[in-house]
Amino acid sequence: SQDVAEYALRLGDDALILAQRLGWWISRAPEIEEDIALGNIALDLLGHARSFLTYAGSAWGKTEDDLAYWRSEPEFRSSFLVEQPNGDFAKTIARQLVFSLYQYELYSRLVNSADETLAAIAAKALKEVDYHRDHAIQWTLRLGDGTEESHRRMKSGLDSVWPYVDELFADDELIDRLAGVAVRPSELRAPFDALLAQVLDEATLQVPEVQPAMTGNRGSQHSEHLGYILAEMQVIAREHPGATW
Amino acid sequence: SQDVAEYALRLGDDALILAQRLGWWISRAPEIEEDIALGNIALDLLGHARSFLTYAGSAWGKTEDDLAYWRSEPEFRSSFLVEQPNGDFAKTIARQLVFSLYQYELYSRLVNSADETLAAIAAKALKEVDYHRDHAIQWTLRLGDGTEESHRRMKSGLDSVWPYVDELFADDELIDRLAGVAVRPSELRAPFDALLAQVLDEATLQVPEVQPAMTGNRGSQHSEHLGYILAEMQVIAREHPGATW
Amino acid sequence: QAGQAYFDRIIAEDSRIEPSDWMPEAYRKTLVRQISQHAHSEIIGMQPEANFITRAPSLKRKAILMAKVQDEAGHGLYLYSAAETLGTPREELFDQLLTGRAKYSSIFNYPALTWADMGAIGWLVDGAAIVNQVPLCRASYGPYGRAMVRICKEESFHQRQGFEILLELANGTPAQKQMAQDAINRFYAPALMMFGPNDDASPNSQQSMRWNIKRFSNDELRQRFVGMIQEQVKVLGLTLPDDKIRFNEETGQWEHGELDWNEFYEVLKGRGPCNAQRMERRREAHENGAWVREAASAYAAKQAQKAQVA
Amino acid sequence: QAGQAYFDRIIAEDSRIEPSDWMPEAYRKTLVRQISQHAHSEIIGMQPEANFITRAPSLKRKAILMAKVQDEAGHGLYLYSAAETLGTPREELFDQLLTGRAKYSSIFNYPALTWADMGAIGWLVDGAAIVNQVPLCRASYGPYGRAMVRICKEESFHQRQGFEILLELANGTPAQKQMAQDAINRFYAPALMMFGPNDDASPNSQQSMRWNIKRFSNDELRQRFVGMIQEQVKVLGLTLPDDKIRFNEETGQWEHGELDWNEFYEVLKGRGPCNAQRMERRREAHENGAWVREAASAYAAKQAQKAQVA
Repeated sequence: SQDVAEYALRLGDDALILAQRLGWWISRAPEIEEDIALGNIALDLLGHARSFLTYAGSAWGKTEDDLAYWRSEPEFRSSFLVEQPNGDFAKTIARQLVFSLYQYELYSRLVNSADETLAAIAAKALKEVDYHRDHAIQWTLRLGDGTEESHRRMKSGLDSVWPYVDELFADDELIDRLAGVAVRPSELRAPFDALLAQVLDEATLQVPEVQPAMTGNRGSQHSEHLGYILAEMQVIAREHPGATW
Repeated sequence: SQDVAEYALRLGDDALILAQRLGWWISRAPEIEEDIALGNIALDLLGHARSFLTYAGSAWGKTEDDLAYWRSEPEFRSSFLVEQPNGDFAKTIARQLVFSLYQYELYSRLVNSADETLAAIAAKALKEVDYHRDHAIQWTLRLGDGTEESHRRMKSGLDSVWPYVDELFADDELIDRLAGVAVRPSELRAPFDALLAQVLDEATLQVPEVQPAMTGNRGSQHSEHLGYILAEMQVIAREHPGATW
Repeated sequence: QAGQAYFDRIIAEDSRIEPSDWMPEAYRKTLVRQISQHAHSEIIGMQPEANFITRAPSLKRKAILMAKVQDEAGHGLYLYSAAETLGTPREELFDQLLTGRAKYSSIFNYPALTWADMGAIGWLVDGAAIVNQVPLCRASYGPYGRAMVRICKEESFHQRQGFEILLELANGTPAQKQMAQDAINRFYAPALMMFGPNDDASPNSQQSMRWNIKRFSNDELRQRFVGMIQEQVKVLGLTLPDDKIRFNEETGQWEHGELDWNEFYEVLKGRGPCNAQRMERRREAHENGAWVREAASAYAAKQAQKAQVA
Repeated sequence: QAGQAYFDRIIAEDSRIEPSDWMPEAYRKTLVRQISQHAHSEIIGMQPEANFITRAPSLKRKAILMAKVQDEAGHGLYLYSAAETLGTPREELFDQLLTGRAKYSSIFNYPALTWADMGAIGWLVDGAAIVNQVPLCRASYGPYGRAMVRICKEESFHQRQGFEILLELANGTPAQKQMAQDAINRFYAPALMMFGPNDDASPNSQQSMRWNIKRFSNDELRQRFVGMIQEQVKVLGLTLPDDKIRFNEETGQWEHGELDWNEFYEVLKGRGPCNAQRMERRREAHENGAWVREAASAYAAKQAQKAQVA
């Protein structure tokens, strides 16, 4: 249905935009092992994005590439969080920590969706996200409880992404209409908060005291970053309308 | 003629791409006075670009915007130097120093061109470039002879842009064909070197000992940066073919 | 006290207080707060528009936009100078901004998302600023009033450019027209809220009016603005997202639909879509520039010493 | 000497030297240099392709490209490990790269300018690498040979993907076909030069061949490669920018047009279009990552201490 497709779009766009952000790190990471690790995570997310977009597109007779390359900014459904710039490695890890904890809780419930395709995609992706989560947690510990500089940077990275956390957990009418199919974002908040607090505590960090931002609520409004992301992502495809690759 | 238009394109593209680079600084400069100063320089360069592109386009029935927004990467004639990323403020100043010294020598001879339009554009622009040159020299002195950190950064900025200096001074067949109209780039090298050496000496810096890069010689080959610059610069215009603004 | 008497007389005559004149502490504090907030707004206000400098869809528009953002930096400078005449150095004002102790206009916490926003910002945001600022040209504090004269002249230029952008879009392709309407829809209410809370929720206004800093109440200015854009939007062939706008013949005033003051206060408290981003960018620019400013002072000190020796 | 005798026998038997075995210093030095250069090439070689990860024109191609660049990082790791078995730690090899004392393959100093370059790099650059590397799977030094086996398997996968990119473009729109031909034109000669100078200008090759590190001369490998791509380019319906290519029935060898060895040496000396850029990027990544690596060691040390105490 339209609603399911719209929901799949949200899931797919978050994964796609974050993969796009993480892809930048490949060849620029602090050590080769991280070029590989961040590359892996980006690749996994891109895989999820392709599955979700393909499924969403099937409702409208569109391919994954139609949706990725030929939609304009207001048609994307990504959250502010995944659109945030990479910043330094600490900010990237902070974003990963928030997103992978959220995504793990989400997918681990989505496997029970009444929609079999969504459930199947989530089931396949869940193991990967478990690794992403572990990667983010390990680095949060290392950076938080590493050196003074790394602690300062990790704190500042968390502060920087924190305004965009609430949006991930906001319910709306689409979610109401999709009871049994979609996961209620608000239900993920408690387990997310619990694990996050535990990780930050072990990392000698605190949950940021930073105001949430009024975000787009997955509507047509995005952060100012998305335009730049899409300009780069879509430029070659759009120079060759109708071409295949 | 085609040759004159091609020559105007080179002059215009260098100014356009550098203006595009400098425009990024507005709202990000080290002090408000520099937001204004770099903005001014960018605006001047954009002005030169518009004059040269308008003139080039007149040979082909094209407007400045046709040329700026609808050419693809290999059709641009910008040099590697102006395509280089801004880096930190020191690298931007190093690029400004090289470019404004070169451009001053160039325009101060172009005012005598047999082509009246080129001469007139150069005459109007020369006073502005004199200011750009002064701005770059003053900052080179401040950074070179400021603190240890600024000295280190200024040196590293100069090293970083140095591979792309030679290209500015390379003659080619187009220049040969345009004797009396175009300025011979090779003739600008000696005065450029002399003033640069003097400035660097006063700034307690040295002329970099860095290899030149084999650049595109204003042909179809560009640095890897240009694609990103154009993706951003052209994105909105290209989303609305045929629109006016 | 002679100072107070002089001050009172100047205010009563609607004449001007100058930096060296005696003035009440509360007057000074009010002015520093207002002028520096205004300066901060110019500086933070560069960001949403700077966001389109590299992407402006024609070279002419790119040049106009660059010049405009540059003007805003200039306005910031005049205003910091005016505030400095009251004894607070720019460094300290900057620090208040960067640590979140000083505010700036909430409107800049909304994102600039499309090229049409450059039009809406010019037309509505600069338009509201002008309505606010024209009376400030007669503010009792001399340096502030004079800065305002200069700024208003440029702002009205900016407003016209913004209107032109929208006019071009409104007469353009359907996508362009849609983009223009969408930008107006997003900026209309925040622009109206630029005049501040309703009069009954704005107790400080009274004192400012007694001091001849402020000349009209928030609601008066807002109504004047609504009347103005209501006429202008017809020229664009577009609409304001408010079907309540009407001229009340009885009161002789313009009326508009209710505004979401809850949102206003949310944004004011730091929860707008871009508050965090704007502050982060400003802080980054300031921190990344620290070594440059240090180098400039070190160099200046060296030069001064050389000059002394010579 | 027993060590030398064992070494000579192993080489004579075309069997394998292992890390704990005695080996001549010159053999060790040659291997460290060759293996680390190869490792550096994998790491620097990530850059031209990474340049298109964010811009890949389809999601499938984006995934394939990401995986490929990631594989190259993996190859770099295997090879640094192989070099470490010879007693030189990765840190030191990195340092040689960053200070310009160690080389990497010159081909990566050419820019990747269009999407078609992703095809040309896969087909020609990985193709040349495979022709070079397949004989290295039998290299006399065990860890090197074994690393090569693994790498070659992945490289041949990459080459096929590169060929597929070109095939898709060659059968695409005229602009795509043109892009593919242009990429081949730019990468053909540099790819041929990947095999190193002509045999008469390559004196070290002889010793490497005696040690069973190298199995074929530069020219032999180059000719084999030319023969191979000469056939494959026909499938693409494109051409190689060299009308001198022919099979010499007399010598039984492929011949190609003359190469611009002057350019080769220029690039080798650091004057290619991207030498400076590649090194700057690598240095920046290394420097920007310093605090991260320090944090990781500090954390590891703390954990080790805790484990000891517990």
